[in-house]
Amino acid sequence: MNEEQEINADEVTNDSQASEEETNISDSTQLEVSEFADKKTLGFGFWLATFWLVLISFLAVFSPILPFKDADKNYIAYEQKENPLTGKVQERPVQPPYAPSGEHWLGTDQDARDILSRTIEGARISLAVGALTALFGMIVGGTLGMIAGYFKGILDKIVGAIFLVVLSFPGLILAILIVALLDRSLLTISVTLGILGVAPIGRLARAQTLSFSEREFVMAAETLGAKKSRILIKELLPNVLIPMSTLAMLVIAVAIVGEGTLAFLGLSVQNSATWGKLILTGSGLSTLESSPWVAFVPMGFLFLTVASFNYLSDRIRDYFDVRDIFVTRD
Amino acid sequence: GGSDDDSSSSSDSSSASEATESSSESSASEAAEEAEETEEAPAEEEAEEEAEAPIVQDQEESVLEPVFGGTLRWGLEAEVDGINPTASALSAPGLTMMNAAFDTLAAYDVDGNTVPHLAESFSSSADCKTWSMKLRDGITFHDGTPLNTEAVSVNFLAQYGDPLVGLAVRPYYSADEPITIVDDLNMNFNLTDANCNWPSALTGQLGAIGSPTWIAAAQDDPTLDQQPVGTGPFIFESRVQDQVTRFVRNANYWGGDVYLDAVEFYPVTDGDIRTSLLLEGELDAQATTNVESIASLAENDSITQVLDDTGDESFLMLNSSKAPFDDIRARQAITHATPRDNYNTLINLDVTRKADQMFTPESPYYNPDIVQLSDRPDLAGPLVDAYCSDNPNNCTSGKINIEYQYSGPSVVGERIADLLSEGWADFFNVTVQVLPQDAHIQEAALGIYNSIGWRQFGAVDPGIDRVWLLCRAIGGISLNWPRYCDEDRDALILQADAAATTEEKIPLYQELSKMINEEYLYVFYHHTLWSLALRDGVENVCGAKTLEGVSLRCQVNGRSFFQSTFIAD
Amino acid sequence: MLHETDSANNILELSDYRVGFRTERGLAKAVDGVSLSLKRGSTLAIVGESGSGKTVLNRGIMGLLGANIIEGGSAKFQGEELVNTNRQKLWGTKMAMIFQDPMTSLNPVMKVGNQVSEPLRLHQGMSRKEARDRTVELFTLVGIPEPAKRFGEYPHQLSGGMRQRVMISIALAIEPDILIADEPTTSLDVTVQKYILDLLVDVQSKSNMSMVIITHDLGVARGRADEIMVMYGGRIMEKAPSETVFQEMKHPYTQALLSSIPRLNDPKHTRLTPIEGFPPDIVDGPQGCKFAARCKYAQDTCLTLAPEETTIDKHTYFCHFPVGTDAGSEALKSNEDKGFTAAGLRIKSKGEVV
Amino acid sequence: MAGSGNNHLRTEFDDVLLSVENLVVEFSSGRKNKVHAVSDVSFDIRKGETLGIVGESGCGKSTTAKAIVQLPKPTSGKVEYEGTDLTKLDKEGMRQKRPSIQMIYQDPISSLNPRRTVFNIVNEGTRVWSTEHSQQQETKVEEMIQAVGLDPNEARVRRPHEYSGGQCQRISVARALVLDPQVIICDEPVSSLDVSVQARILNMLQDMKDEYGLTLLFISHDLSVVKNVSDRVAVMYLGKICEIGDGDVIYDNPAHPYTRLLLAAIPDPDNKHSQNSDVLEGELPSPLNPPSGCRFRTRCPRATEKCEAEEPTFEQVGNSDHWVACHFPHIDNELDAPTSDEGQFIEGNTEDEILWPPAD
Amino acid sequence: MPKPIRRLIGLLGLLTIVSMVTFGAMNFLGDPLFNILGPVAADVDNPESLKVIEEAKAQYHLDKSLPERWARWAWDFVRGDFGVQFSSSGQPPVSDLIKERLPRTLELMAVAQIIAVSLAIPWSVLAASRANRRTDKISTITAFAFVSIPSFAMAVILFYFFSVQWDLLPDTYTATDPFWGISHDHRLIQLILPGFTLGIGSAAAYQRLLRTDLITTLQQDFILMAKSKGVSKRRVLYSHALRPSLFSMITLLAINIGFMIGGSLVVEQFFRIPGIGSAVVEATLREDFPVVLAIVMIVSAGFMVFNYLADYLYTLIDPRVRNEDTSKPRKITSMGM
Ligand SMILES: Nc1ncnc2c1ncn2[C@@H]1O[C@H](COP(=O)(O)OP(=O)(O)OP(=O)(O)O)[C@@H](O)[C@H]1O
Ligand SMILES: Nc1ncnc2c1ncn2[C@@H]1O[C@H](COP(=O)(O)OP(=O)(O)OP(=O)(O)O)[C@@H](O)[C@H]1O
Ligand SMILES: [Mg+2]
Ligand SMILES: [Mg+2]
Repeated sequence: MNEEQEINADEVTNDSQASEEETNISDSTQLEVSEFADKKTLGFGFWLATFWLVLISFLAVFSPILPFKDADKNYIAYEQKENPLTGKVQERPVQPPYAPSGEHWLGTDQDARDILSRTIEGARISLAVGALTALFGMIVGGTLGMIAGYFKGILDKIVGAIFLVVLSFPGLILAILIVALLDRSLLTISVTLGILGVAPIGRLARAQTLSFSEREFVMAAETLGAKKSRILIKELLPNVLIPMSTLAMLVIAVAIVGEGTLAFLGLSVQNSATWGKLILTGSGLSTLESSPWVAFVPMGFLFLTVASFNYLSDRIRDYFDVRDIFVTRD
Repeated sequence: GGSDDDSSSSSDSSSASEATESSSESSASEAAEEAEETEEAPAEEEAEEEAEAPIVQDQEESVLEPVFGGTLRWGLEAEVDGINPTASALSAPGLTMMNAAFDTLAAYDVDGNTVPHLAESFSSSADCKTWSMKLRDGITFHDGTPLNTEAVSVNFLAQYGDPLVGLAVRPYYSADEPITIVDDLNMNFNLTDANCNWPSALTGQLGAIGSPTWIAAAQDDPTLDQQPVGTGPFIFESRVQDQVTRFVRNANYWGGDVYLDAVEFYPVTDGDIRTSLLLEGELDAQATTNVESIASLAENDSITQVLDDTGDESFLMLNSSKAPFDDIRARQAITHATPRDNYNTLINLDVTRKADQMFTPESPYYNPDIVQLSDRPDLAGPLVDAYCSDNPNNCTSGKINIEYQYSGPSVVGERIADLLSEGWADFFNVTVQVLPQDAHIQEAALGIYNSIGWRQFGAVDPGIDRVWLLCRAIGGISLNWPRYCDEDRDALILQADAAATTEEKIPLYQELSKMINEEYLYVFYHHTLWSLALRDGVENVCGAKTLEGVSLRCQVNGRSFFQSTFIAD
Repeated sequence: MLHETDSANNILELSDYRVGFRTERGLAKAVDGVSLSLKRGSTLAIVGESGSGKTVLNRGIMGLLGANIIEGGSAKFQGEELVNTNRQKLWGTKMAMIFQDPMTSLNPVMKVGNQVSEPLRLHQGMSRKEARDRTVELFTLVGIPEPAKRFGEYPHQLSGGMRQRVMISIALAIEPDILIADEPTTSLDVTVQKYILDLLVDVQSKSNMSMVIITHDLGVARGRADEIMVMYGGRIMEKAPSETVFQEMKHPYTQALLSSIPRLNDPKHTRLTPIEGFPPDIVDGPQGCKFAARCKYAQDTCLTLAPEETTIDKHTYFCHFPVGTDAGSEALKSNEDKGFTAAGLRIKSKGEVV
Repeated sequence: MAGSGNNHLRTEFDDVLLSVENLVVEFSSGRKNKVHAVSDVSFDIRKGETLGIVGESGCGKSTTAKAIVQLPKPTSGKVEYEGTDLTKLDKEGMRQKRPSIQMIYQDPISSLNPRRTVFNIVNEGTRVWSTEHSQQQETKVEEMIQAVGLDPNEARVRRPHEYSGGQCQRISVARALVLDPQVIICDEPVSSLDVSVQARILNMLQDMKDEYGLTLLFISHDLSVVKNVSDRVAVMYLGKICEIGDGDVIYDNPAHPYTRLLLAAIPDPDNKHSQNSDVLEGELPSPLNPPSGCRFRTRCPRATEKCEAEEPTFEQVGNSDHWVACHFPHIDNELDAPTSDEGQFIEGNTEDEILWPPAD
Repeated sequence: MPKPIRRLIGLLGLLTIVSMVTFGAMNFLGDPLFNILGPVAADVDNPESLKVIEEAKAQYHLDKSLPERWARWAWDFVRGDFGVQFSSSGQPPVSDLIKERLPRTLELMAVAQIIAVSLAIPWSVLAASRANRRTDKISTITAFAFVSIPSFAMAVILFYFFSVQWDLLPDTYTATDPFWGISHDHRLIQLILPGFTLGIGSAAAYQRLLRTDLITTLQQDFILMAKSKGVSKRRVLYSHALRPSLFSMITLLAINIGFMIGGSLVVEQFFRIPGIGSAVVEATLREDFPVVLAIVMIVSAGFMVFNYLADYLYTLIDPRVRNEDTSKPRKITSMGM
């Protein structure tokens, strides 16, 4: 040991030797439980959630070339049966929905369509809505928020007021208004939900920018002579991006729920199976009574996806120690 | 008119013109059935019968002794925004409530003949252009105003002048002097065209007479539309919109004893829920076209259903005044592409009967030669190609761009839209639009639509259905929803109106059906099956009679009379 | 011996007292075998670098560390064994604590007066009025101006020094047998710090309670404590009456600590002598002397063998080659000659680290 | 103390690198209120000199430092660097000057961008100032990282949170030095560090200063530290300087009552002032509404009506580099110091020093 | 000007902007005339209709400019006149509709929030006092699951189990009972499921916030201080730790209450409660803009008022806020609809 140390000592300065040692030692010397909790690992749940999201995204993207049943085809089965009204026995269609079976793993809906296929079809819409919404919110809200938070002054006041107005506007009503009066295309719905995401993301970006711009490293960059634009992009953006993207994940979750809510009110993307629509279709009293799977299968998918996004967001927030609390509501 | 939607979650037949309903004569109907049977080859008979078995259940009078008392709780499929026959566009639920508070001047008897009801008698001039009506004496409205010709004229003029209801009135009466008051009880109606079956026009909304005082007041204060005052068996008591509208017994009803203490109408838009409320005894009766409900009620012994599918037809309606359906090739193509079999299997559980025309096979006017070529996508392709090469602007990637509207939101509506779009997908790019019912009807009336789910025709007297077809019905707002004008067809209709007997009318209406079929304006799905479902103990719904003792037709598109009903338990 | 078992006279007796935290990496031995005894009415100052286990030691004694710990050895309070027992009954009656940051250790949503009178009412059965009067009295005692008015104020309305005085009056309200003050002045300005420390010493001497003052600043301890204990890596390095530590320290760590801080009496630009290296890992620490890796005196024995306790008079230390002894001087000299210590630390003559 | 006047400025020297004259910084607070954070502060620093500023928390030390680099621009006053008044420069002009005046901050963690690698952080200055990326610059950055005692290769992959506080402070120093600055402003660079680490950083600063010929402005609330590193010391109270001059002189003979009280409170084991029995009364007044006249008068044992009415200006104490702004300074100490009860601590009595560190 | 008044004025300004935006958007989105008169509005060839159109234009000031119309509307609104409904038969005042429907929504909201808060507090205290132990982990997972279930799904789930499967609660939801009527028992039963549907999600959200805050609080020195003063565990939890931990939860509560007027819409729809939520859906679809406008204003005002109230609640809970010298409560970024 002695020898080794000596050789080392010749090569590197004492301090860098020390530095090696030091980084091995956890530098947590405060008496705080949180310091010692396993927050720097993402945990099993994180990977589980990621796995689910990757799986569902994979299925959604590649569903056209995967060997699933045709989501739009009516797989009607027939049998000899008595007409309840005329009393005659005849070849009559078995009344769908059909329960889960080898043929239809997760059953069919009232129109004898394969629920698994339709749910995966629904994932396409839901994920697309989620992604577009988050993208819109990040780009518009993030840009506005960061500019407001960094340049402050009148710009900040104006942007802040805009955010406040949007926030105090009942979101779902706004969504219904726009969707009811324009059209029910994927884009309209995404943009509408995206508008709702702009204010929270923007406010977060603003707050984060504001608090980071008060941190000394920003001042340090300024004393180095960095221009504002450079500071904004090089110093602030990387810091704002993580909280923003964790919020964006929640925005995705909220957008998926929002789409579902709209669908539940009969206002979602037309001509496509969306999760909300599938749940709505199955949630009538008689369908629920006789064939709960029609509603519960898409609900399960929706739940897992929303929960995964929520959980990921939560874990990442913990991991990067983002202090803001995000709250979703619907 | 109305939506195609069989679910009860949207209300169906509606609009001003619902006021005009009529009947087919049952004698004629029987005759036709016989004729049909003799014509058919015996070998084919069974199959034919199986597919086309009539599902009309006979109405019965109660054998029990009527008892007084009780409240009848009636489930409606939707709330209405007013119950004023002169101003509101009454849909099926509206007409149901109307029957509690108002009486119509005429009504259909069990055989489908028009008989005087609130009026004492009708008589026409020889050319069937002037009709005289005599009112019964001594009838008063709930507010004490006497029923006289003055009152009727106030009603008539209010309807005539109403921008919407007037559409079903103005074109058919002389513009100078539509009515002439003779004395307190006698008056004349002056028609523009000969119509030997005119009183049937007074069996619906247009025949319902409200108190003139109330009508005048309601014109100033439209909120009074919610508080009807008529001559009917029940007097309006209270109304909480979307919850309950309550009428109480009219002790001085001119038509005799009224047994129930009160009738309450509960709008419950979800068919499942309404049915379940009925099964649980929370409701006593409902009318529905929801096939699932009908099937499940049929299996329940404690429910009696009065079924009838001779009423209106459900179909897809095309707007011939707007591209692309101004081109018959597009209309033909969509007819061929429509998956009617799937529709009937999935939406109607194959319980209802497929329709090709507005008459059921039992009708004397039924034209057995007419076949609508749906479910034939093979025929659609060439037509679409041809259309698109002529009108590239209305096509995208070789498919015709169309819009499909239905009234909602409704689960069944959504399912139908999915099903249809799926069937059309190879030839059409479909944009689906859901509209609340009133907007839905408005857009139809204004012709701002491509294709729309709808329900109408099948009036007991087919003459009534002319309002949907005549060229003169086309205007800024139009009841000729497809905005299709054919003068030959008009001539045919007027000829049928002027005909006095069924025999004269048969070839005319058969020809009319053929013309409609060839114009491809309506893609018929099925004959709407109406069910009046009553829980055990609700008795004698079908026992209403005129003062003269003629039994009235119990169910017309889901509505009935309340004066004879009593609750036995 | 460091811990004369004079139970009658000793309020606190620790023997091989240990506290470990269960962590992911293993057991973090924050306090690793501490033995000491504290006389009734005397004051002990515990000094050491950050992370040396001062706080853990004291909270361990109080039983305020939560469930995640493993306690070992023995700790007797007034003759009663504390280790692995529930110490709740001592709280608010026999023991009192004062924390480092007076802002965070006062409940921000309670009036300061109520925070002081709470133990009075809970444990001494005083009525609201009595408790209030007593509180005002205590406020006067610790030099809070306008005590009656302050009673109804919230912590944030007070300055740091005032808050710390409130903390002291809470401690006094309990009338404890022992008062533990964990870095009571670190967050305060020097001028306030002096006042608070003097106040503490003043009340302690008046009420004859025992006191433990924790600090990382040797200067604070001087003149205010009867004894000073220097801790490092969870262990005691040296313990002696106050002046002895300054005058005749035996442990190289104590020496190093003192020479690493700038001194007022040094002329400007006096080069400092830092302690090289970093504190030991408490999970997977060194075998021998904890300080060996950073010690100029370190020899091979130091790396393998933990030093035994040496007690001369009231002066106790744990070192193989104590400062000022022959062994020590020799060890240093040999290291200087070699140019590095047994742990590989490079030094140049005169004890300066390269 | 509230000293005003510029008597103490050393205009006679031509190697004054940075000179601050009548610096005022006010922050608006609420509607009409103003925080008088720094009021009429003047001092100068000669090339290669270290000026230390001490004072209680909130007295305006950091604000002064920031005002020098114009972040934010001071409310009024002059900040002259190499003859240029920085307050008069436009944005770009100031930007051009920035590399010459660098700062090191109190919180080593918060002054480094947590999302960038340490190498990147140190490299930022060269990136900002050079249009293209050259190998030469990289080498310089590496050298600098090595100079502060860190491994450049590790620095390429590690982020600040992977380093300890002391190491982070080294990174800050490297970052500041990369641009070859003339002046470095250190705002409490060691306050958040443990005692043993503190010594290392102080030594390193001294080494860097010697090696690169730096001029330092050193801010701290720890008087021992300030005394150790500084050539001159300025004592601040509530936004004003009350005493300024050679460090050793001031520590030996504090003339201002506040300086005396401050010194007395230092918990240094061998503090010769600790016997001073005056106590600092009351609380620090609010900078929102500072007292008239001498700002220290509300807590000063010597205060009279004059102090309330009239603001003292800087006067020289004796002949040495020692200036005080007080109507009633403790000048007599300097004249007959040994007679006081502090006599035993007077220089020359080196008993303690023999023991500290003990001779081997 | 005192701060509360300044804030109030700010809120009013905000409300004004909201109303202008909504007012403008609605006129931009649809022709009000069409909405008042229905198809007649397009029937310009017919002199009868034309007359009606002219009359309506005059009656509703549609011949005036947009700003003037907004000003008239605002003036009426301030005086409590919300205008009339655009419905094809009659124009009953909007206030009738609101009067009829708002109480139902408020009742639902109150039930839901009472459920939510009374679940959340003991739940959080339990979890926080056992932080990171099994009880806490399970409750955290549960809370996570509940916040991830959208209210429409929650409605279906609760309904399926409690009404359909186990038959414990009615499976038919009709708000046909008179609201304040005699059959109030029945009404309450009808509120159980909708109340829980809204309440459970909120409870879980509150739990997540309150638990985190409680854990943070419980780590603070003043909790140790309280313990070392000999305060009992229960008392430490409820009277020392709870109060300073309520910040985030109150913020969310305010946001929730403010928004639930609009947010209960799905639940109202599902359980057929003719409240303000279902009114706004119907009105939107029918383009009954005065109703939508009135409801938007009510919801926005509710949102703002409750946020305003929350700020006052803070000052009750935390004296630091009163003097505004605290670090603000933790930032809550609320995302939702
Ligand atoms: N809850 C804990 N879990 C694990 N290790 C802990 C915990 N609390 C403290 N430690 C460790 O115990 C050791 C001693 O910590 P302690 O707080 O007693 O030091 P200290 O001497 O009080 O330092 P300071 O001067 O910084 O207050 C440290 O290494 C610390 O990391
Ligand atoms: N941006 C600001 N806005 C308002 N007031 C400020 C601002 N920055 C500083 N102040 C105030 O100015 C005064 C001086 O602050 P400054 O940070 O310069 O003190 P300091 O001497 O550096 O104190 P510390 O030792 O605590 O760092 C303080 O009262 C502070 O509250
Ligand atoms: Mg500690
Ligand atoms: Mg500072």
